[in-house]
Amino acid sequence: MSALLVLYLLVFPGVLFLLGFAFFAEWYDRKLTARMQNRMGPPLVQPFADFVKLLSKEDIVPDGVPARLYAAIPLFAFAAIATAFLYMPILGTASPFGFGGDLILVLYLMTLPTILVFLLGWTSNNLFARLGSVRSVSQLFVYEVPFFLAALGPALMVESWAVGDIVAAQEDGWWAILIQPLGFIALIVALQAKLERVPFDIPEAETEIVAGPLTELTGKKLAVWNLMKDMLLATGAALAVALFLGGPTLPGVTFGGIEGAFIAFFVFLGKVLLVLLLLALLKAALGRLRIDQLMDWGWKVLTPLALIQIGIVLVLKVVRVL
Amino acid sequence: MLKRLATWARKKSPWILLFNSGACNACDIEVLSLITPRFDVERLGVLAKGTPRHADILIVTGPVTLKQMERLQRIYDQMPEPKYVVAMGACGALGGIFKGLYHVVGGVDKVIPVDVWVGGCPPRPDEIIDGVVKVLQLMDDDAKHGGKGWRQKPQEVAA
Amino acid sequence: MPEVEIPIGPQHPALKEPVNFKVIVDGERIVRLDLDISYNHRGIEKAAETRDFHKALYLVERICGICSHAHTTTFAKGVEALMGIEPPKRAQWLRTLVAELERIHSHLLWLGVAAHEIGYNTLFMYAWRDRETVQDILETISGNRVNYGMNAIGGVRRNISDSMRIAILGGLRVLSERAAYYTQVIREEETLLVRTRGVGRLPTERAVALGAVGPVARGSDVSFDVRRDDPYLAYDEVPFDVITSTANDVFGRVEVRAKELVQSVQMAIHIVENLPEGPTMAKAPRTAPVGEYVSRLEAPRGELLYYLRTKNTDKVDRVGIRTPTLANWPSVVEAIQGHVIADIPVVVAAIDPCLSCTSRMTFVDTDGGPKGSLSWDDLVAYGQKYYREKEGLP
Amino acid sequence: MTDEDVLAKIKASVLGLTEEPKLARPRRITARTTPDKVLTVLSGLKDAGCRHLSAISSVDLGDAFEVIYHVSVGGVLVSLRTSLPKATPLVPTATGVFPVAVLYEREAHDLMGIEFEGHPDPRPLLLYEGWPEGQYPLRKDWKPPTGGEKHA
Repeated sequence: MSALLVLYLLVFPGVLFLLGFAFFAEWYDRKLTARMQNRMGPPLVQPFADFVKLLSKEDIVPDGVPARLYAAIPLFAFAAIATAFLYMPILGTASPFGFGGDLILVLYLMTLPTILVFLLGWTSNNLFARLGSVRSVSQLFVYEVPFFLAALGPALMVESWAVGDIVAAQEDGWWAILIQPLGFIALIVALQAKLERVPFDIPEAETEIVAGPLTELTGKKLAVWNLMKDMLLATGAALAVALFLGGPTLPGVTFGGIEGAFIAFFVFLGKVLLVLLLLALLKAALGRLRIDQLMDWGWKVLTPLALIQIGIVLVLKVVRVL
Repeated sequence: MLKRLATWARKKSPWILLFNSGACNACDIEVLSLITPRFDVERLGVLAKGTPRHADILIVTGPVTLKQMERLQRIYDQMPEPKYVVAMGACGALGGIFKGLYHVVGGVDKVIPVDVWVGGCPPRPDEIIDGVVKVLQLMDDDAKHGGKGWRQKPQEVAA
Repeated sequence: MPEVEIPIGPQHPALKEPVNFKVIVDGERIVRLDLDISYNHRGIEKAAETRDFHKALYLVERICGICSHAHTTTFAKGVEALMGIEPPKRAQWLRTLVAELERIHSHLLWLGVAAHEIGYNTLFMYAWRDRETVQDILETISGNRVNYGMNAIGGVRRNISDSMRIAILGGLRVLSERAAYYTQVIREEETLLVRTRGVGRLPTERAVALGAVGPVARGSDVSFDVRRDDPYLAYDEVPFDVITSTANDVFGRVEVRAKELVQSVQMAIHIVENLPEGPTMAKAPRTAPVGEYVSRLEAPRGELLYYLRTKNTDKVDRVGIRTPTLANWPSVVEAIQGHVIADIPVVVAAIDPCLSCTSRMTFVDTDGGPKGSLSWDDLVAYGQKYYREKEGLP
Repeated sequence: MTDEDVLAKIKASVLGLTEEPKLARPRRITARTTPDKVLTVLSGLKDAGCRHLSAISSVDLGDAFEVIYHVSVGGVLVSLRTSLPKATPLVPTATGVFPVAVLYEREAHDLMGIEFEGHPDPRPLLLYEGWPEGQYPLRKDWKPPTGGEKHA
C-alpha cells in the first residue's frame, strides 16, 4: 500500500504531474489571452522552454542581499503549493492524504506565497521591489478575507472542514455553485487577486514599478518562482472545482476501480479548464485597478458578497432545507 | 545532453528588453508593433520584459547620446549572461543621420559590444524579427564554440 | 513629512522613450515631480545650419518618428514662404491628406500606449491592430510605414493613382467603423473610466497660463487649433470643426483625441474623393532671400512652431524648433500634484509625450521644498499607517 | 480678431515699443523693444489678448544676440524682438508674465548662453552632466572640440 502511496505522492497527482499540469495551465492561459487579443499565442512547449532557459541563466545576487535567504524564499513557496495540491481530490471523491481539517491547511498554504513575496521584495534591496512588496501586503488583506469566506460556504453547507466530504456531498448533482453562486463569484475574483493577475496585478504593475518584488530576481530563483505561480494557478482552479463544481464527480455516473479513476480524472480536467477560461476572460477583459480603488472595491463589494453568501447558507441551514 | 537542452531552451524563449538611447522613436514604435497582433512575436516565445534582470536580448535603438552613454552601459552590465545586443537601424550602426552632431557619440558598438545590426531607418518589423532570428542562430554557434570568443571582430573582417 | 525620491526611467517599461522622473512621494501620494528629458537631445538645430534645404529636410524628418510628416511640412512650408513660391494645389491637398493620416496613426498609437499604461492590454492590441490599416495606406502612398519622405521644397514627391485611391478609400471606411467603436469604448468601458475620470485635473485658465497646446489644451476647454486659426495647406477648403471638452482632466483629453480620430478619417475621405488635378511639384530656386518666418502647424500633439531665418544662401541661418510636447510638460507637472504613483503613467500618457520631439526641457516645481530620504523602516511604517488611515476612513 | 484689429489694439494699448509694429506677413506682426522694457511690453501684450506664449527663439547675429518672444492670440502671432550686446547677453526673465517661459529660457541659456535675470531654476537643461562649462553649442563661433566625435 505504501508503494502506491509513494507513487501517488511522487508521480501521478503528486509533484511530477503537478509540474506538467502547471505548465499546461500557463500555456492554456497565455494562449487563451492571446487568442482573445486576436493574436496567435505561444506554442505548447513555451512554458517549459522558459523554465529551462531561466535555469541556465546566470544567477545574480545584488549586493546587500542575504544570499541564502534570498535563494530559499522561492523554494519555500514551491514546497507550500506542492503540498497544497496533494489535498485536491483528482482520482476519487477524496485524496488519500485527506484528513478532517485539510481545507484549512490548503487555504493557509495558499496564503504563504504572498507573505514570501513581501519578504522577497523587502530583502532585494531595490526601491521598486520594496514598493511592490508594500503593495502586495496591502493587497493581501483585501482578497484573503473574501477568499476564506467564500471557501467557508460549502464547508458550512456540509458541516465539515474536509475537502473530501465537501466533494462527496456534491456527488448527487447538487453542486455548491447552484446553491451558492455568489460564493463562487467571490472565490474566482479573490483567486484572480491572489494570483496577482490583471486587474489586480498592482504589485507587479509593469508600467509603474518595473516588476515589483520580482525586479531583482534572476536565473534559477525566477524559474522556481514562475513555476510556483503556475502551480498556484493550477491549485487555485482545482480548489474552486472541488468546492463548487463537485470535484471529479458527474451526477449519476459512478464507476469503481481503474475506469472510475480514469473518468474522474478527465471530468476534473474538463472542469479545471472551464475555471481557467473564466480567469483568462477576467484577465483579458479588464484593465488594472489602482491600489486605493482596489481597497475600496475589495471592502465594499467583494467581502460583503461573500458575507451575504454565508448569511444565505446559514438561513438555509436553520430552515433545515439542506 | 544538458547543454543542448539549455541551448534549445534559450532559442525557444528569447526575452527582449527595449532601450532607447536617443532615437527618434521610429525604431521604437516598429519594435513595439512586433508584439501586436499582425506580427505577434509571442508565437516565437519572445516576451518584452521591463527589467534588465529578466532579459536575454537587449534591443538598442538610436545613436547613443552623451547623456545616455553610461546609462546604456549600466543597463548592459545588469543583464545576466548569456546576453545579446541588437543595434537597431542606421543610427544604431554608425549614428545614422545624426552622425557628427555635438551631443551624439555615434554607433552603439562604441559603448557596448553588439552582436547583430538591423539595417533600415526604421527597419520594418519583419526585418527586426529576422534580426532576432539571427541572434538565435548566433546562440547556436556560440554554444558549439563555447562562448563568444570565436567570433571575428568587425574590424578584422574588414581588414 | 520626509519624502522619498523614486527615480522612474530613463529606462522604464511604461515609457517607450527615455525620460527620467524624480518623483517625490509621501507613501504613495506624489508631492512633487522633477523630470529630465534631454536624453535624446542630439543637437539637430546646430546640424540644420550646416546642411542645405534638401538635406536639412531629411534631418528634420527624423526629429520624431511619429510626427515626421508634421516636421517636414512645417519646414518646407516655411522655406517656401521665404522663397516666395507656392506649391501647386494638388501638392497642398496631398500634404494635407498625409498630415491627417499621420494624425490617425498617432492617435491610434497613443490610444494603445495609454491603455497599456493602465494595464489594459487587450485595447492596446486592438488599437495597434487597427493602426496597421493606416500604416498600409501610408505605405501605398509613400512606400514606407514610418518617416514617409513625402515632402520636398516646392511640392510633394509622391502621387496617387486611381487604383491607389480605391484601396485608400477602402481602408479609410474600415477605419471609420473602428474609430466610432473606440469613441464608444472610452466612454463606456468601466476600467478606463475609473482610471481617467477626475485624474490629472487642469482647469481652463491654468491650461492657458501654462501654455498647453493641442488635445491637452482642448481637453481643458481651450478652443485653439492652428488648422482653423492660422489656416495653412488645404485646411481652409476641407470641412472640419475644433473639438473641445469641458471635462478638464485626463478623460477630457482622451475624449478629444477619440473624436479627432473620427473627424480625421472623415477629412481624409473628403480629401481623397475631391483631390484636384494638376502637377505636384513647383520649381524651387536654390537659395532663399534674406528673411525671417515663423511657420506653425497643428501636429497630432499640438502646435508645432518653426522659427526660420535665412540670409540669401542655400542653407538655413537659424532654425528654432518648439515642439508641442515641450509646451505640454508644465501641464503634466501641475496635473500630477497630489495623485498616487499609479497615476503617473496615466497622466503622462494623457499628454501623449513625444520625447524625441522634446529632446529638451527639464522643469522643477518652483516652490522646491526640502528633499529628504527615508530609511525603509520609516517607509514601512508610513506605508502601513497611510493605508490604515485610508481603510479606517471609509 | 483679424490681423488689423490686433495691430490696432497693440498700437493703442501697448507701451514701451521702440519701433512701429508692422504686419510683415498675413497673421504675422513684428515688434521691437529694448531689454529693460521687455516685461512691460510682454504684460501689455498679454492684457491686449495675446495670452499664449508660443516660443522664445534666440539668434546669434555675429555681433549681437537677439531674443524673440512669439506671443499669439488665436491665429495672429506677434514676434517681439530685443537685441542684446555680445559681451553681456542679459535680459529679465518672463516667467512672471508667462509661467511656461521657464522652459524656453532655460533652453536659450543652455544652448546660446543668454542669461535670464531672476530665473527660478537655471540648471542645465539639454546638455549632459559632463558638458564643459561655458560652451554654448548654438553660437556661430562655437566649434565642437573634437570634431563632434567621441567626447567623454
